Amino acid sequence: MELLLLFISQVLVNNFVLARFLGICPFLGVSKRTEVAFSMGLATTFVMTLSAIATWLVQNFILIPFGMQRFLQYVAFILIIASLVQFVEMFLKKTSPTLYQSLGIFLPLITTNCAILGLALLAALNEYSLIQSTIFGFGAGVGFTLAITAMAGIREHIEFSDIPAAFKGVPITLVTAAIMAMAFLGFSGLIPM
Amino acid sequence: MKKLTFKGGTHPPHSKKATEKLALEKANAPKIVVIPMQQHIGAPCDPIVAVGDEVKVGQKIGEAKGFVSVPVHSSVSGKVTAIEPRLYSGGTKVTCVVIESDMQDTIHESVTSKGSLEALSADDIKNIIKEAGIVGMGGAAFPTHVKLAPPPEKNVDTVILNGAECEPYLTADHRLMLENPEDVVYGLQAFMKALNVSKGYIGIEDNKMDAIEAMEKAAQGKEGIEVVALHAKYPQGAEKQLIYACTKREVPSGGLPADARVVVNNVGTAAAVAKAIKTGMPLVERIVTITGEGISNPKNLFVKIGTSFREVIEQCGGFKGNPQKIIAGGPMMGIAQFNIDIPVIKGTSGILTLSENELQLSDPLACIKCGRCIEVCPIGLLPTKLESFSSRNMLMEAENYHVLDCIECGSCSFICPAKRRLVESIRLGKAQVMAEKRKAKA
Amino acid sequence: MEHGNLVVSSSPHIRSKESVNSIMYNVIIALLPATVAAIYFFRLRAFLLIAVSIIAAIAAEAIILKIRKKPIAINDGSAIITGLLLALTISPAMPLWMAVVGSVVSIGIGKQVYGGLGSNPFNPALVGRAFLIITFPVQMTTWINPIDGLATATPLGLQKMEGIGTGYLELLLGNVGGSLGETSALLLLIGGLYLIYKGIIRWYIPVSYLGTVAAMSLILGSDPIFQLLSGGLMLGAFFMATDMVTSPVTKKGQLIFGIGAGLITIIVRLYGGYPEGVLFSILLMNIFTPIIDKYAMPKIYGEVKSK
Amino acid sequence: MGATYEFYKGLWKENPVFRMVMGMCPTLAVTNAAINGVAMGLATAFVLVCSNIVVALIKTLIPSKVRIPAYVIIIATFVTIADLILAAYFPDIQKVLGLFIPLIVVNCVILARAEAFASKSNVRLSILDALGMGIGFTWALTLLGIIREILGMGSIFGISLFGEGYISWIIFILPPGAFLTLGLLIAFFNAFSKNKAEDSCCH
Repeated sequence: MELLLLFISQVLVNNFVLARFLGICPFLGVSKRTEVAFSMGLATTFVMTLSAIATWLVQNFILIPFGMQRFLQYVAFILIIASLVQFVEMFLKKTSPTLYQSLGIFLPLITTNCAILGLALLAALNEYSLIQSTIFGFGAGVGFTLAITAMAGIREHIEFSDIPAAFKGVPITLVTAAIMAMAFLGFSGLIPM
Repeated sequence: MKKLTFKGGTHPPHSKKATEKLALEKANAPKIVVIPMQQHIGAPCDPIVAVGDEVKVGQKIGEAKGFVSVPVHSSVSGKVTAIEPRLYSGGTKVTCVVIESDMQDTIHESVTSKGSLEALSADDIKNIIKEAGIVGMGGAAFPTHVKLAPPPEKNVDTVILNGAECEPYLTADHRLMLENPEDVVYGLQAFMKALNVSKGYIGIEDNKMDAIEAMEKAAQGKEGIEVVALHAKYPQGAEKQLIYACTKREVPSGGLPADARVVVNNVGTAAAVAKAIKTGMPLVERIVTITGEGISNPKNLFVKIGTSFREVIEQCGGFKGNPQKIIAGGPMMGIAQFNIDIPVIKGTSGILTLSENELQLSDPLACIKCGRCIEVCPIGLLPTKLESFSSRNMLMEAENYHVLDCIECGSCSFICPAKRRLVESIRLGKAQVMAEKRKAKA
Repeated sequence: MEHGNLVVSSSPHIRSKESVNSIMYNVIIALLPATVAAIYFFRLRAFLLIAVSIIAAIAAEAIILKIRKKPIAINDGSAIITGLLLALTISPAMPLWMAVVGSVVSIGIGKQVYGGLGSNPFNPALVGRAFLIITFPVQMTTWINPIDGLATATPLGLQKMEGIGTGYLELLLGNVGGSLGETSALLLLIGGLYLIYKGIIRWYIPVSYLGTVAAMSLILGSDPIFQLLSGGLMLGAFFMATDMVTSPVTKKGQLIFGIGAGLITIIVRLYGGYPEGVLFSILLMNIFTPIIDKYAMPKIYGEVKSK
Repeated sequence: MGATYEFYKGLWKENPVFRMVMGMCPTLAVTNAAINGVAMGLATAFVLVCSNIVVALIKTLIPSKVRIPAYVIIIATFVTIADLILAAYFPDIQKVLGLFIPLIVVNCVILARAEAFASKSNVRLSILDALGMGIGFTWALTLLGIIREILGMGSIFGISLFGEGYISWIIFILPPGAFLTLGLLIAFFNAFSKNKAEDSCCH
């Protein structure tokens, strides 16, 4: 039950994009087409879950025992994430060319998605257990997917609208994000954090 | 009685009151007829008469070229005065044979009875129909003999006669069914024999109960023929919708009625076939409903092919008030005319003169996504999306959203509260997609 | 009988009588009973709030259209509806200037930045109302009792915070605390049924929405009738969730929309931080409307058998 | 283009926030108060300058295949330094900025400058570029912070402006207000400039 709440909290209440401002770059940049956005979300969710596990292992078996988390955490985490993404890319290429076709192009982008590093750092900060970290990573990924897909849907929908010139592009996307964030605030208080 | 129908559709005001009770009359004999060499879908005819030739009623004056084509006959007796391109209701110019009538209506010697239906073979019937120049009288004017020759592997088992007359204003078929139901049934029997099928439906909308009764009476004792009442809803008379209503079968996307094992013909076509077999008279005359708020005396008239709209309108007392639009055909799918010096042709089911009040002209507003167009689309398309794609030349998206399945019935434009010109854009998109496809093939 | 100026345009040549204007004005008519009740219950305060909201909405629309150099089409009635709906969702104790802020946000952020009528993905009134409740939470949730004018809580708030129930009859008639337009469930229901009767809206969204709320409250052990009659549910289900521009276009899509909104409403009401979830639920479903529209397509004639 | 241009372009013409729309996460997350905007901007500028210098210095030594990971390590190192400095001297601010200090590592502004500029230019120009971008980033965040703080709390750099009676517009210090303020600001700048803001973050 506690894990379920953690999951729901990451998807709805503390949505990474709309409440925590993590992963804004792809949220704004890769949300022009629904299908593409959804694939991006899937790829991100996948990497998020994996890196939540990987960084937990490194944090608890290497950094903490050797007392290095204060100085090497950032470097270590970003290296883990970068190599993980690289590994996933190679793995996909070998095992599932079709999946690689649809997700592959996003993988390099994911390394610099601050949602991944943010997730690893948050999990470490909250001293989550391995299973909690995994759920946390997965939930955050699902929340990200939800937000980016919905955003892409709206952007496709307003593509032909007569939007005032000054608002075309980035501003209207931000205004839409603002309204989405307002709506998601409705879930606040749903889960006592 | 069960009322059959289809999914979607809309209820435009019937507007048939003005003419539905008016018996058929013969139009005044025209002094000059202008007979286009193309009045049907398919290849145009070659004129086989020359300027100065004397012709008689029922004489062939244009020879069909190719299978999907039918000959054209003279509707009067008299002298050919010109063979030249003239404007017709399609909006363009086509080669026309102009004949000055001698007002004698001498009948050509080829016009003789073809004998009884029992004595004729299926091929005889098809041949008679082709030689009589018979085309779909509902408006599309597709050569009827082509419909009667489906590939044998389609296993056609049903003929449907379309007496729905779902287009508002028009009452030509209604009057025909009331006044001459026997010929309609006779024609249906001819179709059934030509196709070797045992099931025939006559579908009539339930706003014409008197026609249903008359047809039922005429069909009594005729084996395999069933008169069915259809829910009065537009476009009940569209081929695919009619097939669904009668048989619950669907014509596959991109397919023909024969793919649903059905052939559909108009009741008017059936009557024309009956006439061609019984008397030998080819299609030289048709029933036209002349109505609308812009005409003095609305009428249902037998009009000789080639008579000008102007003459017909004059016979109906001329214009009343200030009509805004003249339409050849019905208000939902007919074609607006900019000139009334054009001939009545085989497919002219009505001449409408609409007033400003009837037209409700207004400028299109932004789409408010009310979904009305989707609700009424008898095919289940998303007209608002198709319009948006078509008007932006996004042909691939339009095709993916099945633009080619649109039957252009006009229900979406009719219902749209923002008065957007949906069909107009979709029709354009459809044409472009088809052009692209042809290009890709070539 | 020469005839020069014939109109030549593409078929069809006749149009239905229904227009955008007639739709909008019918919605306004349907809102009238609740509006009159609001003024009856909360007197001058209600009248002023409603008037100010509507005037501000129209003014904002006109000014923005003027700046955008577009035809000032304020007679389509949509700005009036936005202003009126917004007014009906705010507390009678609200300062007038906040209502103006709400109207301006509704029209500006909720509608005109997207290009005006028909283009906005979110219900403008709801955007304004969400903005207000997030911006001024205290003023937006200070309620007064229609009978004595004293401070009170809404039936939902009473139920949630203090476990005090409110009688069905009071909820139906509307002499309870709450926003201007959410007091009398009965009058809203009458207005909604009028819209369905007139064919302006379809039943799909209201029925699936209300049905989901009722079913879910039954499952989760709450009084379904109380849940149906209280808060902004009737107003939301009949007048906001059914906003054509921001709800799905197909029957299937509308049913999904209603069920989704119902689920969110009941979850927020029973478990969330806010006592009322109608506003957020509809706004959230607005977010997903384009995606619902993309996948909830009608069955196409002849599609099954095609290769 | 002269050396001064490399400095000036970051201030407006290629302003990372308002024109290039980069580094959105910290831009939105920490600007609920003016002081946070300043601090975040300066911390980013510090990392930007330092990493640009190092990248420009050692660019010839790094094989191009592993250059991105190498840049990331360089950046991460300076971020750690910045974090420790902040923690030592400005612990309050370090706490408020929290997660977003380590996240400077993946701020696309920095990686983009390293990749697009420092790896191709000399140290002098790289410093000018980084300074320009850093200051551009800082003023953008500060402006956002000021607007949101005034509206959301009625104060500026913590100094109350309107006294007790002011009713705060709370939305502006919450997430929706961040998106809204930035969106409206970029639209405002768009309206007064020839070229539109382009999202250049994810390419």
